[in-house]
Amino acid sequence: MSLIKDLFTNWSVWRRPGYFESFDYSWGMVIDLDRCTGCEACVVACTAENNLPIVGEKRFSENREIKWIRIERYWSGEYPNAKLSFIPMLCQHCDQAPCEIACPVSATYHNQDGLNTQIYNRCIGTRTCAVYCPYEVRFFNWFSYTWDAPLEQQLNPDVTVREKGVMEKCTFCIQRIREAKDHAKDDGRRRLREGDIQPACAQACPTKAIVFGDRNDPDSQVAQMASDARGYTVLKELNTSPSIVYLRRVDQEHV
Amino acid sequence: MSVSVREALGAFKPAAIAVGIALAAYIAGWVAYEVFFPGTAPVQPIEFSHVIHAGDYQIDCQYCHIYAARSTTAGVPAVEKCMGCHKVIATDKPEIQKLTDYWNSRQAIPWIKVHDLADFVYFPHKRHVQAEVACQTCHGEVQTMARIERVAPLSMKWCVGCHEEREVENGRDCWTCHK
Amino acid sequence: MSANIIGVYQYADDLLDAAGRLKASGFDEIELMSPIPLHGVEKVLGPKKSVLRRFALFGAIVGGVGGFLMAALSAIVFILPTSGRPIVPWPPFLIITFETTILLGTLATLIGFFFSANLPAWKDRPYLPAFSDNRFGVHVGCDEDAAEKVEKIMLDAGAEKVERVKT
Amino acid sequence: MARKKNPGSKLSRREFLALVGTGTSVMAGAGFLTAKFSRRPVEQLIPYVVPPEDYIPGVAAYYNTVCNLCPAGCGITVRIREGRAKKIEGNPAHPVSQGGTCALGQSGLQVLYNPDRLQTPVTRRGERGTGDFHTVGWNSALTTVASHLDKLRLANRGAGVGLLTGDIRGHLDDLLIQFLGLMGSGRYLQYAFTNPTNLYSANAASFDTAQLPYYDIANSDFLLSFGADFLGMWVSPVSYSRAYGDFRQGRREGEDKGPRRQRGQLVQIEPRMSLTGANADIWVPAVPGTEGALALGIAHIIAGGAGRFAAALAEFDPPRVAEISGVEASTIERLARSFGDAKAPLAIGGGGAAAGTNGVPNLVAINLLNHLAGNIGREGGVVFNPKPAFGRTGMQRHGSYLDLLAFVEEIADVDDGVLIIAGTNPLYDFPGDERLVRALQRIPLVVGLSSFMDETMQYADIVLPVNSYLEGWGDDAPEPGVGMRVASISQPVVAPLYDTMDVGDVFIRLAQRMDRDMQRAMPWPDFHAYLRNAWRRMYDKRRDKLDYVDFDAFWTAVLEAGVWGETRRASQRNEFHAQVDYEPPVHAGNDVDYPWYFQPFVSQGFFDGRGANLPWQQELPDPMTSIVYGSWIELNPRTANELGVDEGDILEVSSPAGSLRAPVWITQGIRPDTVAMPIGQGHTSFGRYATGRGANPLSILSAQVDSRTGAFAWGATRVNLTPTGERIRFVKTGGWSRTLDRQILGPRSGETQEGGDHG
Amino acid sequence: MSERGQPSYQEVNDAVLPTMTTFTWRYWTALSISVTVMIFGFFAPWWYQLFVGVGAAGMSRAAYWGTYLGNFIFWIGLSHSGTLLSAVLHITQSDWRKSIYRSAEAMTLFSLITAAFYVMVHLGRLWFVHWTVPIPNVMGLWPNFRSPLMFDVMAITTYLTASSIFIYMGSVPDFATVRDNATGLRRKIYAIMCFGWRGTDREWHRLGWAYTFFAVLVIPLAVSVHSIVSWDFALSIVPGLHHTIFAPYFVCGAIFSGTAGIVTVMYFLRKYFHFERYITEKHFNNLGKLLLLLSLIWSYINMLELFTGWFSGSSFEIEALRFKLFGFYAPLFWEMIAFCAFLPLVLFSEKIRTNFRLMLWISIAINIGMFTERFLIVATTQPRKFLPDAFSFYMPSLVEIAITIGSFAVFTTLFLVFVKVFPSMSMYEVKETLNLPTRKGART
Repeated sequence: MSLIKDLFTNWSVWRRPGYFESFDYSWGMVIDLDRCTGCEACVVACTAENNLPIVGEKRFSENREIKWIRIERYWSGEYPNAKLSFIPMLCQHCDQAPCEIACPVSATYHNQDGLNTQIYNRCIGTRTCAVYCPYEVRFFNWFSYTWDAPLEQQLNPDVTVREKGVMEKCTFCIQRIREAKDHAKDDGRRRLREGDIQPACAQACPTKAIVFGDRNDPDSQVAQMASDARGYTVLKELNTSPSIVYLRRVDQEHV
Repeated sequence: MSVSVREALGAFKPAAIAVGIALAAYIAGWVAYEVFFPGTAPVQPIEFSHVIHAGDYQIDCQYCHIYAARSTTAGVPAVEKCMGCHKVIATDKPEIQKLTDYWNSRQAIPWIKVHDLADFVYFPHKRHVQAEVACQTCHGEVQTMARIERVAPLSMKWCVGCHEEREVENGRDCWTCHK
Repeated sequence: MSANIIGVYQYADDLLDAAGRLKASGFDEIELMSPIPLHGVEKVLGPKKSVLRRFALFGAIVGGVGGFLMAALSAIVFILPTSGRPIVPWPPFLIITFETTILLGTLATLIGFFFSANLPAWKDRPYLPAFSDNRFGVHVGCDEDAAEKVEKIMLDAGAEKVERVKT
Repeated sequence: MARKKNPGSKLSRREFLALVGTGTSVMAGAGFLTAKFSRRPVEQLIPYVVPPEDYIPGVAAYYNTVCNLCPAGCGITVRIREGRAKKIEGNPAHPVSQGGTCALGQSGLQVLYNPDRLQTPVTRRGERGTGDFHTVGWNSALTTVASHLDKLRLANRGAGVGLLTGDIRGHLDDLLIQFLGLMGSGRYLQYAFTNPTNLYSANAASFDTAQLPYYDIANSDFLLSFGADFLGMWVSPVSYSRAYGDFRQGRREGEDKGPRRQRGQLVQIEPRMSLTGANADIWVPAVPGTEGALALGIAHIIAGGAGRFAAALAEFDPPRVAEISGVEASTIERLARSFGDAKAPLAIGGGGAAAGTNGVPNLVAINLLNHLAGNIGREGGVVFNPKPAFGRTGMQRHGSYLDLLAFVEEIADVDDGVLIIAGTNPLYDFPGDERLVRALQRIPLVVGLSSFMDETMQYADIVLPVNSYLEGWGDDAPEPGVGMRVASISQPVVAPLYDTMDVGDVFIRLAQRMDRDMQRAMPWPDFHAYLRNAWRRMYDKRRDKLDYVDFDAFWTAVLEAGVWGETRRASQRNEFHAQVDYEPPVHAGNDVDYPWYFQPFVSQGFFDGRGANLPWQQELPDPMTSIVYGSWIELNPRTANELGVDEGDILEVSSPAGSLRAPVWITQGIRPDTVAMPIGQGHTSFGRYATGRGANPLSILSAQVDSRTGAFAWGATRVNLTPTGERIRFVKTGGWSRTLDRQILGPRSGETQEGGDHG
Repeated sequence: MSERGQPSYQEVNDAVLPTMTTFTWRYWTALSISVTVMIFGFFAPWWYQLFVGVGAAGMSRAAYWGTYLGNFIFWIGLSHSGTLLSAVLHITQSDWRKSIYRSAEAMTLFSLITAAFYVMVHLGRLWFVHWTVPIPNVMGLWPNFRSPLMFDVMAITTYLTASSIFIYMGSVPDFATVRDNATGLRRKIYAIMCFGWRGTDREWHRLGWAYTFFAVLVIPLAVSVHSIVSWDFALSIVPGLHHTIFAPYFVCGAIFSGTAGIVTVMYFLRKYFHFERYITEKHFNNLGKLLLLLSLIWSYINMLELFTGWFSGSSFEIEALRFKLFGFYAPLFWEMIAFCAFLPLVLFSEKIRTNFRLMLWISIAINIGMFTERFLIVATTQPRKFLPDAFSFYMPSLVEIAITIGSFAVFTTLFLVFVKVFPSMSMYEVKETLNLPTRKGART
């Protein structure tokens, strides 16, 4: 009953979109494409951190690979003026994520940290979220994957190994965020500080092209870099409000 | 001539009774298993009694479960820890002799996990101990249990209910407990 | 009440005729049985009112309100924001509301039907198998002493045969 | 329950009761069993018998050590949980990696946990090369080797023992020299075809220091790279990638950043677009091997006919250089102007430019550019490293291709020669040259020290399994450094998984099984003790300068940090005294029968092939093509047209030395007269993930060498291509590689997104 | 029913009742074939897929939805024949409906069941499907009613419930007839199934009302069901799916394919159950007209979709369109246009509309076309979304093909069982269309 009362007294609140602006943190990334060299260290780092399976050649050839972060490559021009551009593509943690609405069992939703979550054990595998995702960064466990012994000893105990039929995707290394919060609490801090957290990709990046931080904090590096003139978000016309801002690669034709 | 359902239903009586008996037998078998082999209180390799240790001698939980305040796991005491006392105490008891055998053969005791959370659950003992949640809240009155028994359902609703009651920060966020 | 008399007719207009006469003779417990729905029964036996529509309406309203509340409350009971949409957005929840309206409306109508049609027949009721085929029948429940009168009226109206059934 | 009488049934009462009884018990049993099997399997809690010190389950520990997967020597931090290595990160305190890692470095865990690791010593049973081995104990394996060595030594024929290793630096190197010295042998060679032998040689010729200088890319503002894929796997990829980031966009906020300067510009000169070429502002496809001419052409314009080299440069006017290199004269002039105008220009050479028969002259010509720019020893230029804290420089250690061949053949010629091979796989790296295999076959005893049964180990008589770099002790003085003296320690981060030993331990144990003199000369219980001892000597030398209570404190601090360094810089040198001349490249095969230049390239994931057994690397899309699990041959669309082939068509690639088959990948990033192929696949024996996958381009190379150093010239072969009519579908991640005008790479420059938004 | 040769009540019974009790060798053959195909084509591959994972199907990255969902829409579409049509015609008091509606409704029910099977086949973790059901649970967590998939769950559940009730309630008087003509156990079963129906004036009156209520409730429901199915797709932002026209497009296509399905079933009932006197040219003629109308609407909407996609000038839409019209699956697209837009135009001719055999082939062709449409919706849009680097390709695997074939066997099996359990033609309603036997009538 109190719930019904609550519903009516707070009717306008429940009806107000855009609640995420009041979230504790709003984790975001800035990826400087002028620094990114496409070396793919981030890809392996992510694989190692998040227990991504080794799917094998056959399944890879069927497009069943699982790479939470991948490097997309786009050519422009013809030989000899050909140009190749790289762009790391990972879950954009959209504030208005098309995927979240799709899940019938709320396995994916937006949490207090402004993260687009994926709760593996809740997933029933309708794959709707992946269809709705314009960035193609959600991956499905078409099979239960195994590791040749003793490779399984490397698996990160902080991350669940997903079974067949489960959707997965970049979590911004939630296990690291959780650990950092835990340490902050141990130190008696309420809030995390800039630099407490680095996702595996950002940490591995040899050129430091990936910067991670809290977009809610105006002094943070991400917040400042996001306002760079080169900043843009991919597929902005879809109005998904991604948490990842890319800094355009500088085209310097006249050297 | 007359018509109704009852007469027809009567024809199915033997079938219904047979199905009923079968179902009852099935349920009885199920219940019997739960009664004779309770999953909540399995038989341990050594009849370790918390009544003696935690109850009678009032040994603090964290004296043996040493990691509880520091780590996600509370930690089962190493065999060395047990032997710390039982080299001298109660060495004549058969259960202690079992312990001594493990110690002498340098083997770990294969305790059976009673409070077994699913692999996708992240449960830090540390946070709960530091928040001064009594061990008994989740583990029951351990000091009165001769054999450890799972009292709490350890279901999600139960966890979240407590989080709610205590107004835990982000206590309802899935990623607080799932990994 | 102790006598149950059934009259069997080959023609529908005979049946209605018989029913009219029985009604006129003061018998209230008259049931007509036919292989198809008969029109014009109300003219003979008086108008029928059924509670069916109330069941349907009630079911639909309960379904509608309940459906919306189910959607809204289950969203509030465990708030999981999605896609920047409201927690209780009405357009999608109206779809749920619509579906539950129909669902409960249908189920209530079904219950209403059983309720108002006196089905299922738990107790034995007078009947002849020919009524599902090509014969029409009338059943009158009356006192033992009125039985002969009833049989007479039935036969007068052109009954093929008249039977007394035990229940 | 049971009815007394069942009217419709013909069952007797007894039968009926029996039936009911059976049915009931069967159902009850079924219920019992369902309950049993529907319950989650019991999990056990296994405590330690005696818990290790400082161990908390559920809490991660971090250990610093050194990556050993390429010669760069990056410092890494390994995350350990419950005694198992979980993740490798760059060590932020280490000046080489500065917290970053490369893709290959991340995969180091799969070296440790590789399912195909050798777990026990094995000895050969069948013919050499057949892979027929059986396991033996350490004791018998070591005794066999030790007795053999002992016999030779006592007969004063110890010189017949040779040691062939990969890139070994630091005190292990000293230990091996000592061991061989005690044997009375000087036969010790380090070989890997990726060793920058020509670069050492060219630097020796140009500046009199045979070392790899530190190219200060971060502080340069115009970088002219001749074939050096420094963002790929060239010399020290992590360090240079880090520098590249700063070169482009300055230091990150929050770090100590210098004055914000102009974005650095990168020009990459190479026939096939490498990862660095893809990131360059201008990619200049020059004819393979003519980079030197191009450098001289640029120097010609910069020098403007004046100075010491005027005469030598006179003939390299743009039109002539354009003719040689296939680069337009206007481009050359533009590059020269930009190079000359830049505040801190820098030229580096490597990769294909150094892999021709004229590698050294090419690199000398490139050094000349640096000299003309006056950037030697300056910030943003070529910075020379001080002498390493210990060990020898690469020039002293490395042997060239010809050296290796001579080395092995000499041992084969000795009676009872023994060859010990550790950490190198020349049979994979080698060109299609039968001489090495023939020589190996003649050596009576070949001992291999390896973690994997690779191609070379197939020819060994005894293979001793060694620790992976995450299980053993070691130290390292990275080369190139970062302009100052750096030393790092690698320590075991996990207990050895199998019955394996450090390379150093193997030699100490061998000595202990030999005669008294050897035992006395190598008295340490294990390599760890040796290492600690060596560092104690280092500490004793500097005791006054160092701020530690005693050696133990120093040692603990170094282990904790993983790195120790001194900010000592080398003296600046700006003399350039080499003869400048251009030597045209010589390619094996004439241009009629073999119309295409063949450029194998070191691939990002596999380095020289050693990464091919790591499943993460096999599943890592190639940065340029996104292909995984295979090799390919890169063709310009024009070439493909000419041959009438399409993507995935399999070509027969034949050179004077052999032939192989590879599928076609059509790319805009290669010259029409050149074809390229990645190195790394085509292993015949390297574990389940690598064996029999793709083709090895090195196997069809002619045995061309640099005319001065004898280094293997792997970019100096020509090939012919014949379509086979077969076809495969590439396994890759990428779909289409054009943006179709979609706003993916951002609005065009000069436009902000708000302006370009059409949604 | 025409006066000429009008059957008597008794003849109606005699025409229908034997179809339930006579088992010809033809029936047994058909049943055993369809059961075999169902087991080995549907359940065995499904079991295999449950065992290894959905990877047994041909779906992959980008093409996360495949044949299963295509088939799902197809079967949901097919289900729009019966209940909707029956209800509409009931409300509009079109008497010609009465001889065909029972089998049409059965089609609805069985295609819905088949469609529901596809939802399950599609799921990655079938064993947790109960999480989509709004019931209190130990997690304290409810389904997400904002998801179009939950609309689907609700809609299909409602539709399935309503349809079952609709067909069952309509059959109750006929069950009584069966009861009265049967003996032994069969009689007892039907006695229960008809609830002790006697056909009293009260029962008829209530049934009439209830039936009308059902009809009224079912019509908007049926429209909503396929709209909701279309929203599964249209609520995504996938180019080629994100169209506002999708709901009417789906509904129209659904009725189109459903009506064609009725024609097919009608043909077979008429042929094998000898319902020539009850299913006549009039039925084929009327349904032919309906098919023609629906085909025209369908073509119009299709044109709209293509036109707006092309005219938008958006790179996404144009690429999606290009792939659909000229890509790998283009032959299928043009086959669909031929079968669903052009072929039905011949129905302008009454001669063709009343030619049973031609109508059969046309109806089958239309359903092949509609099946293709559903396949194309999933196969051509998802592999070509937004990022060209992630473009891929979808090709059904053997498991998917087997399950597709098997699902037709599921439907057929259910239908074959149905004709022996239910009177496949509504006896009492057919009787209603006949002249009421009156003494007056007998005299004239």
